[in-house]
Amino acid sequence: MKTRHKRMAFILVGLAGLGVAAWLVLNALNSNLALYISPTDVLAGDAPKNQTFRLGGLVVEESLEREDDGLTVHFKVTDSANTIPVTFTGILPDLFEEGQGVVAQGKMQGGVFIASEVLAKHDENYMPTQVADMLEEGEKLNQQEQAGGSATVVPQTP
Amino acid sequence: MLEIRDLECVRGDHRLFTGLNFSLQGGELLYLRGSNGSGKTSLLRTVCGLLEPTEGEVLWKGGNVRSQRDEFNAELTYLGHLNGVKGELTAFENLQLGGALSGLAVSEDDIYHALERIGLGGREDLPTQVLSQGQKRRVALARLLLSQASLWVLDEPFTALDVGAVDQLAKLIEAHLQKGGMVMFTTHQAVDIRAGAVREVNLDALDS
Amino acid sequence: MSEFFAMGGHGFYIWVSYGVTALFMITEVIAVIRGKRTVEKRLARLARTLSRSE
Amino acid sequence: MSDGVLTSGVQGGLFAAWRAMLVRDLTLAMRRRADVLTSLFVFIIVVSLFPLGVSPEMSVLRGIAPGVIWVAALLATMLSLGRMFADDHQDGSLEQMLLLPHPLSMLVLGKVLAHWLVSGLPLVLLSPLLGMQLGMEGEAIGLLMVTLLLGTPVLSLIGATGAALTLGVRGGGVLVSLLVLPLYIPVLIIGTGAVDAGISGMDYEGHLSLLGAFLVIALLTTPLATAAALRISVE
Amino acid sequence: MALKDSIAWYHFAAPKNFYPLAGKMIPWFWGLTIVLLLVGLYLSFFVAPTDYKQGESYRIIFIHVPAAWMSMLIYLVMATYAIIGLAWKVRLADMMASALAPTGAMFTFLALWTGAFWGKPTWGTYWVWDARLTSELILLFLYIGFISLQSAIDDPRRAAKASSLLAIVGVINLPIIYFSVQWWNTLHQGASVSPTMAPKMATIMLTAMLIMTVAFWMYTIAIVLMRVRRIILERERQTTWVMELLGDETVGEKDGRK
Repeated sequence: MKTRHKRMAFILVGLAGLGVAAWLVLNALNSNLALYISPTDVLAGDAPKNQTFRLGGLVVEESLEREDDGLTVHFKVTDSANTIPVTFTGILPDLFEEGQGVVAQGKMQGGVFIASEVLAKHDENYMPTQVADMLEEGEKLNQQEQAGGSATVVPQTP
Repeated sequence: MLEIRDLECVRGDHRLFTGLNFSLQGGELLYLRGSNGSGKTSLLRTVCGLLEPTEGEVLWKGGNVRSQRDEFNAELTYLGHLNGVKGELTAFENLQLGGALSGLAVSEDDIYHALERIGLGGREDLPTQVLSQGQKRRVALARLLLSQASLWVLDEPFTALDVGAVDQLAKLIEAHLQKGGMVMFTTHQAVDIRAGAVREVNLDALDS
Repeated sequence: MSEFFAMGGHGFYIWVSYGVTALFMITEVIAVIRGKRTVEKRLARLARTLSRSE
Repeated sequence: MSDGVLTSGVQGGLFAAWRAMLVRDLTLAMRRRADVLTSLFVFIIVVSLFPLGVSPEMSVLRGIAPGVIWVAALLATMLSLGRMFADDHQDGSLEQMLLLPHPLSMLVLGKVLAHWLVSGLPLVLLSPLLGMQLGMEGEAIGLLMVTLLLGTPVLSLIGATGAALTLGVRGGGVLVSLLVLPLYIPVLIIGTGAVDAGISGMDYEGHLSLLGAFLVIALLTTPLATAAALRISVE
Repeated sequence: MALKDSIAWYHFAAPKNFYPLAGKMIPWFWGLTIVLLLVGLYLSFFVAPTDYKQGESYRIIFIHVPAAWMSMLIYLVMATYAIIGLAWKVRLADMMASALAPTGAMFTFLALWTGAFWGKPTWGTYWVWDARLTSELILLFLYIGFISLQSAIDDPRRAAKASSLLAIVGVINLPIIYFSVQWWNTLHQGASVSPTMAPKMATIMLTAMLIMTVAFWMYTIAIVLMRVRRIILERERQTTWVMELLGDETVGEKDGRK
């Protein structure tokens, strides 16, 4: 084989390999390689049974209940399609709030997720408190208008 | 065939030589001289392409050896300070595998014959680690007998050899030169090699 | 003033972060200056001995 | 100019050289069995120590089994990296290897294959035994073997680059672990992740295809990097 | 014009010519660093308002994100110098690569450290093994590996080559760090600033963060130039220009004492 032919062969093999690698990576990205599992996946049976795993999603508004001992809390986690109730005993992180992202580690027990650790997940938005308040006001106005029957308002995605 | 152009070699902080020029044609012997540390080994390794020259280039048939390694290596045999002989393998295995690796068609008979000629008859099947220093060197030299390369680069090939073996190697080099091969070598021993054209490069004589 | 340093209760985390960052950067600067000075001194001594021997 | 007489050229092809390299390294490994067995024993001993050190309770062991076996495989591989090129470097065979009329990266691939056959494949074959020792079940053991089968060649390939970079370097043994470890971490995470996912009845296809991707990428890139590192090491 | 430029590059690629140039540039970059740091810190603590969600603890972002960006940028630049050094045998490129590594390692460590001290009050944990954090930790190991390999090999030429090769192999980690928050769901937030989207930060917060980033950048250039001057002296110590330079300095010193 001439050097040029050899080089061509190497390049071809390299390109083919890159193609295979890219295909495999894309294939992997579509499936589960995540830090946490969403409620929908849990209910669909895509979560480990009798084993600890991480559940992630948003805390449902007005779902937080504290027991009298002050440590045990109940709340619900949603991915806007499905919801799972969670029980946790311990100190919640400061950023834990209704409507906020959360990642809980624990096990499913009879339809309830018993968490041993709860971490707060925040998003990439940063703004001053006043601006946030104003936005919230605006949203409320929007909702009122919507209730009033205005068809032009586009609903805000969460 | 082989041409050295403006070669410079630096090891660590030390510039061994610079502005080195010479060429070598078929049938010519190059005797490389110089005191300890003058850069003989470095020069030989640079010619082989093991060391990258800091300046200048080594040309083989007009092209830089570093850009046509496979073609150049097919015509090169290098014998360094280290024998490149595996102690766990027998002399026979060493040569057989060495031949297969360099893509030579050598038969078992060729190998036995070469070992016989180099004075290792009867020891072909011993692991080379039980052989003496000189015998190990002979195993490495047996490669020259099997080699079909046109350029031999030999770094102190006569060390650890007895008088008989030195003679034999000298004859081997003479035969190779007569066939139109090229040899570059360095030695501290006085050896009598009759060759058509002997060139001498003295590294001490260069100003660095 | 103390309110500023308290940082709404998170003062510890904020000041440790900023403190360690400052510490590392300052240490790096000192280390580099010192390193260069040592090298200069060593090489200057070398230069002196060489010029003397010439 | 009697060019023709001498330059009869290379007759055997690259494949012959490749096979010779493989045969050579396998023969050497057979003649030096003690070295090979050492890393295998390390693998077995590390895994066997866990029931003694952590807890003999099967439910506990079953949970950590994939991780333990993977970590042990990683350590055993790391232990065997030193001898991949060191002997050849010392006795001058490496120089001769660099002067062969074939692409060095291809020869490296042959050497890595030999290394894997000697120190990676036995780990794969032994893993079911150790898995059972830690209370793993049939299907999980199968999955463990598959991940090791895909993963250990990656360890050998990356390890070859690390070993070549640290040839003839002071404290090379420790250094090679330091260089190789960061690149081993993803393999370890995905390898154990796949088995864990399988045990808990989840989809592990993504993990396996990612391991496959690692293998392909390593096959494409590490021989080149290793060859370059070997050339640097003899300078 | 192009020819003139290339000649200038060629000229300053020689350590002998680069050494005085770097010496002249260093004070300017220190000046920029100090001014930008002061402005950036003032904006960070006194102008940027409290975040609607995280309160005051978000102020760690003003050093965390710049440090993380620098950790990746420095690696990229280091690998580029490594390629230049290997392919074109430019000695200065090798020296720049080895001068960049310690600062890169420092910023990687700082990104991890400040991240941990930000994660505790917000997430509720110092550390979690998600893709972003793990890949950044691997980056730190790569920097340490580069530095160790270089210092373990005695011959500077060989050391530069081997560590350059390692740096190039490690580049594969950079896209993994950068895209990890998109590819996998992580505890780490997504990117607030990205080339393709409008920033998801209030303008004043963004301004403070960008000024701090530029300040870190200037700091990096200043400290790396200082370090590379030391490396140039060390590696060129046998040359006459270094001898003359230092010989003159010692003469000056003696005169001063008299």
